[in-house]
Amino acid sequence: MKPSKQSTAAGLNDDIGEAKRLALYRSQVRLRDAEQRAFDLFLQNLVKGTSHLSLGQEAIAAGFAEAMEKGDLSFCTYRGHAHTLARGVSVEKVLGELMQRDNGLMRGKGGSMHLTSEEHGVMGCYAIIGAHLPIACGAAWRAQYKGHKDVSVAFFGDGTTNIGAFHEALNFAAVWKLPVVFVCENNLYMEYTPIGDVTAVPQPAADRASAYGLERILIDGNDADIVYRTAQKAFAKARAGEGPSLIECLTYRHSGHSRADPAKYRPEGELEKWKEHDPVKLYRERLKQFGVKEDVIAKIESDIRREVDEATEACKAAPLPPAEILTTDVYADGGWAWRN
Amino acid sequence: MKPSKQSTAAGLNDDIGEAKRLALYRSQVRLRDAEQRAFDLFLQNLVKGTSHLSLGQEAIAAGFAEAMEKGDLSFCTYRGHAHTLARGVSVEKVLGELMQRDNGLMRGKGGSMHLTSEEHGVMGCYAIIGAHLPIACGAAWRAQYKGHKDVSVAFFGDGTTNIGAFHEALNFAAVWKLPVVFVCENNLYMEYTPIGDVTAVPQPAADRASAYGLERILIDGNDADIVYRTAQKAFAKARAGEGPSLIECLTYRHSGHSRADPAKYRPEGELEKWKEHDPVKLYRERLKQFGVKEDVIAKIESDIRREVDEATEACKAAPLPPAEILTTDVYADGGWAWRN
Amino acid sequence: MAELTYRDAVARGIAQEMTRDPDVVFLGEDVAKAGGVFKATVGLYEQFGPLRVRDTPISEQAILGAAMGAAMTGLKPIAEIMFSDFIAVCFDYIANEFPKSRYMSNGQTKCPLVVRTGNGAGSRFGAQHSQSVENWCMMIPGLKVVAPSSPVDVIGLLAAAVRDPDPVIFFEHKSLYATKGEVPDGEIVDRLGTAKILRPGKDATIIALALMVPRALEAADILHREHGIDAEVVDVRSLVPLDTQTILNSVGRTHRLFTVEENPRLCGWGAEIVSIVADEAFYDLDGPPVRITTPHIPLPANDFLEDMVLPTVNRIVETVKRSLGS
Amino acid sequence: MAELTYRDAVARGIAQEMTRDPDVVFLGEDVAKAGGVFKATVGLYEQFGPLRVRDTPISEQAILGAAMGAAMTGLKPIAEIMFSDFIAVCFDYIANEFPKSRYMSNGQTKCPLVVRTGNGAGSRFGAQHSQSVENWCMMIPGLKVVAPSSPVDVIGLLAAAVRDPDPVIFFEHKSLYATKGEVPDGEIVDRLGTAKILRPGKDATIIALALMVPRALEAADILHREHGIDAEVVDVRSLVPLDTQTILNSVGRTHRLFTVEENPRLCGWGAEIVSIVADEAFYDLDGPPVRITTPHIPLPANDFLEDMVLPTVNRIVETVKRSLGS
Ligand SMILES: Cc1ncc(C[n+]2csc(CCOP(=O)(O)OP(=O)(O)O)c2C)c(N)n1
Ligand SMILES: Cc1ncc(C[n+]2csc(CCOP(=O)(O)OP(=O)(O)O)c2C)c(N)n1
Ligand SMILES: [Mg+2]
Ligand SMILES: [Mg+2]
Repeated sequence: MKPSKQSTAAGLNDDIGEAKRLALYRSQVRLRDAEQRAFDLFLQNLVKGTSHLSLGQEAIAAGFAEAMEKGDLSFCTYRGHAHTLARGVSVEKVLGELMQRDNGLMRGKGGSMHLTSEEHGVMGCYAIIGAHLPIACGAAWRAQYKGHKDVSVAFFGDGTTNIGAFHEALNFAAVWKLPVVFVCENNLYMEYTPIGDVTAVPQPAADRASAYGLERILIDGNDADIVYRTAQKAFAKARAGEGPSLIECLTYRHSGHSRADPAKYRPEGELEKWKEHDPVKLYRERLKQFGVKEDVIAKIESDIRREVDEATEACKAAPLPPAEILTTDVYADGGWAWRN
Repeated sequence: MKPSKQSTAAGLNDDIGEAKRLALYRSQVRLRDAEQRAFDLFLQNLVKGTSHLSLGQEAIAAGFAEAMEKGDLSFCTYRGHAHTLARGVSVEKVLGELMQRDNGLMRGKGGSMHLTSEEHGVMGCYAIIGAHLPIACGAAWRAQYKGHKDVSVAFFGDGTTNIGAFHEALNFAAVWKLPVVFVCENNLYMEYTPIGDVTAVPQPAADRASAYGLERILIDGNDADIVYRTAQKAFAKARAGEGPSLIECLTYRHSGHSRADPAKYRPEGELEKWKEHDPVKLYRERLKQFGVKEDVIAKIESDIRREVDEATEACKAAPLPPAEILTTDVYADGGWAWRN
Repeated sequence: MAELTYRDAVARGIAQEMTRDPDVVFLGEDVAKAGGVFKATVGLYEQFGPLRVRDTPISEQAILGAAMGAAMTGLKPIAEIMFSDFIAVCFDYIANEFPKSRYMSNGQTKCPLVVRTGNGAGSRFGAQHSQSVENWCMMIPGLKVVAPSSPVDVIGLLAAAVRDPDPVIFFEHKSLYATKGEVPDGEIVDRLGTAKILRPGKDATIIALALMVPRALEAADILHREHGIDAEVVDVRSLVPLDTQTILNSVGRTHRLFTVEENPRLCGWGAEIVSIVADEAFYDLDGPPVRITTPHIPLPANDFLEDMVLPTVNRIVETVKRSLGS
Repeated sequence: MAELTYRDAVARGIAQEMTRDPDVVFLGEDVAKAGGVFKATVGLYEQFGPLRVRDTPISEQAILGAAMGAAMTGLKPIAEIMFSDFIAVCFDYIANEFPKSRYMSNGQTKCPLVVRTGNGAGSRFGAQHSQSVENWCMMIPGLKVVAPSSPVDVIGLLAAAVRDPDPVIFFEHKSLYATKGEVPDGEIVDRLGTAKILRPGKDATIIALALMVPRALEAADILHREHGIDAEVVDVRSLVPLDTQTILNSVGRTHRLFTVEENPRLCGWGAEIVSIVADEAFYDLDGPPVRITTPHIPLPANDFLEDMVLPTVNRIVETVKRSLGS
């Protein structure tokens, strides 16, 4: 768990290490490109239903996922593409689900808001605000009860801090000292309303940590290194049996809330300001500071491009799901029979 | 609103004044005797259903009610007899409801957990934990919207601070700057479980005030003077348009949670310790310190005794409600027709 | 007379009532400055100002609780719950508070409020954003429950709901927002508890609600044109109060009953209507009453699966045809 | 064989399953050290210890959410919701999370849990603590819903529920806790989805659930003794899965159907059963199917009013007698 300290070309103290750092960049570029592609496909009318992009918020998904070990569990929201991809789910399976094809992660049955890949530790994306925070507590309770060492992580937005389930989950986790980490991605808005207009404290999560006996943690969510280090600390605490953490990550979404939203409610210049603090751009510069060569970076980028392109083609070619799946898997016997 | 300062026989600085002080005592004795009688009637099998006594917690109900003006609104829990009486509802109507007679406050339709007397500002007792906190916000919103000067007050227990509605109401009230006062009566237990076993912070309400941008207020809830002064301050703030307050009052219930509960879960000596800090006893001594004569006190006590005795007789003699009321007042037209 | 979308009818209905009565106030998530996520309340904030049209936190319990407290004390709030599925997070107010306070208080407590909510499938939003949950409310004593199928009914029934002294849950169908209809000028006020016969017929009664109404009408046309079956189509509009007389009279004439329900089958409103008709008009029935419903499963996101699962025009036609043995 | 109360059967059923499977855990408010407010779980904390039997804060959403997360990842939780009315404060888990996760995930997510809850009237607790809310759950696709009427069924169906791989909502009737019945020694495991004919008869089928079962049986006795009507009494036991075959077969023999429901009328389980029978066994019916329900009103606290409002033995007798024209 202890990060190895390495010296770099620039002489910077590198507690993270080049391998991890490249992985963090790779992951962020992958999330960025895959979601950019999702947006393009939406413009081509190939993405059905709704979809909620994390463009601009990639450092959080990448930083936490890179700090997780196999077996750690992610519980996400409708804005869950990035977290799902970051745990290693293929771009094809995610885009396939957005396009509601048979090759999608859930063969089109769940849709973009409910990405789930238990084999990757993605325990579902939840579309009712706050619902998954108590659910993550339950998974953590299982780990505690069984003596497993995995951590459950719940990701959610700033707006989610105002719903009752947030409060119940935080108190419950603290009282039972559960190995669960609550990650608030504060992107300044609920759907279209600024979080400050509807919240009693300036920092919706951090300013409430003390209400659950927890440390106040507020970080730059656009810096993957900071996110990664913070995640590591919280996971170590959880694995040591010292209970939950609540982490507020400051960030910004570049696009609207969902595909229907042109985000006209933003004050002028806000997006531009945040784009200067773009996590992918920032991290590319970071790599260079640490002496990573341009061709290494370019190779990562082109590899990702290829993965996303291939995934896109595979999805376009993929069939629709067969009609039979309409009534499968309502119950554990595979069917839907509510009567004899 | 400014308390008049008077000098007393003992030379104490009396910011409350004798009239108010006698009223505070009178109210506490009345709540005590009425509820003691409710308990006796329960032992005689004359109280039906459940009932939740506030024996030991009278200073809170009395202190707040004495600080309220006509038009201020109380929203209470199933443990609401004391608050209802304190707003001036007759003992007969309350006991009548507990006995589910036709002379009861709601003619037996609501029962002991739902006492309501809108003409006295008792806007209902609510039996689902936390439900009335948002409702009180709504009443306060009406006052704000209409420019009325009344304050809405929600009373609830320590255990209630862990349910989602508490969190939503507090945030909502703070954001909208509503003239509402949240009063947590911390009697150390939810039903049978000590509050400390299930709460992440030592003071379930006070330690959470900051999560809503509010001042931390923790007071001795067994001292009616302290309660009264705290209430006055919070009401003044609300009326001035400066928003909500959250007040945690430390207290203890002398009896079990409800009539079914012998309260065996208490550690030995706890009840005895708190009985030494009995609000009625304490306040009787306070009166004497302020030079009130024993015969004045005795007269108050015997007047109350008479009211309670007469109420008891009236209730015993009261008929059951007529069967017709079974289907009245489901809808505003007075009836229950869901079809033509 | 003008053509109006169902979506715009919502804003017009609210505006009509807010203009009439200064005690009508409106709150919900993103409803004010942004005009609502379905754009059904655009312009109200500008017209009525920030004190009457208010954005809230994501706190559905606070929204409904606050609406109730305001209603109890003199306002006539309209509260929006963005998607009807979210009624599940504030169901205590729907099930235990709104509908019981008047009764428990022996008539003291009033609760004149309206909860508007986007109901139903068709947007490929998946299982947690597409449900038809009107039966979640119909089954609770003390509520009134309304679900209009056309722009003019949106205005008229919304006005009736706002003026009604009881709590009304008002289901707007998301897949109808873009549909259009003729709407007369001036004030429109309808009556709760009244079903409408939209197409008279003599061979069968088809009862439908919301999005199922245009489908039932289309099915009736096909049944008539292609199969010589003359079906009467009743838009039930108001589940509570329920206009049982119109239904029973219709069945008395046609002798056959079909319900078309978008909700999953078990305990849907159609079951209630069938049980009333089977009890009170048993001897009028010439054959089994049949319910056409969404099967009892969660809703899939995929568009063609979603289209399969809801009652279709074709399923209505086939079911009626087969049942009538033609 | 021993006589056991329905209350003690709950603890015995839980203990049986906790002994069998270390993954069975139990949580709820005041359930552990205090043994539950209905004293239905006394002794479990002592027997299974503080890691398996846990007291929670007053946080129903956390209770059900935690149960779900634990169930998804390998435990078999039993969660108590003290009074079934409180399902309204955690209804999102019941309506949107438990029942949809497996479907939405295309079969990946499992949810083997049991929610036990005290249901029903008779304790004079008033409108917010006395409801029969089994239809709140029956109407949700993806749940299973059980409501036993006797101690032996409590144990057997609870065991079946715990062993079932799907989410089961288990309704215990508060007014049955004190009732007694013979219970065999040793392990008892029943099957969900099976109704029981408790009294065979040939003149009418009376279908009842939970507290209404003993009333239906008593009514059948009176009908037989005093009116020569031989009624078959079916304890439906499991609303989902629903044993429609037993019901349809019974009606096929008796030709008349009565349901006895404690829930308020609209959209009760009886409506669903009537709609199934009216559709699939219409020509078996010799007369209208009749529902005997609590009227569609909130529940009064007063004892004699509460006794009036629930279906009584007398109301069942009179309704069946009148309908059969005797
Ligand atoms: C209970 C509930 N209420 C409302 C919504 C509608 N809704 C979906 S996303 C959203 C905003 C959430 O904001 P935040 O938590 O900040 O997350 P973000 O979308 O910014 O990532 C809202 C209100 C919902 N899905 N569930
Ligand atoms: C939502 C909900 N959950 C549980 C209960 C059952 N219940 C009634 S009173 C109570 C304890 C409340 O404790 P507290 O808030 O401290 O108030 P107190 O009774 O001590 O005055 C509980 C759990 C309820 N009425 N509503
Ligand atoms: Mg946000
Ligand atoms: Mg308490």
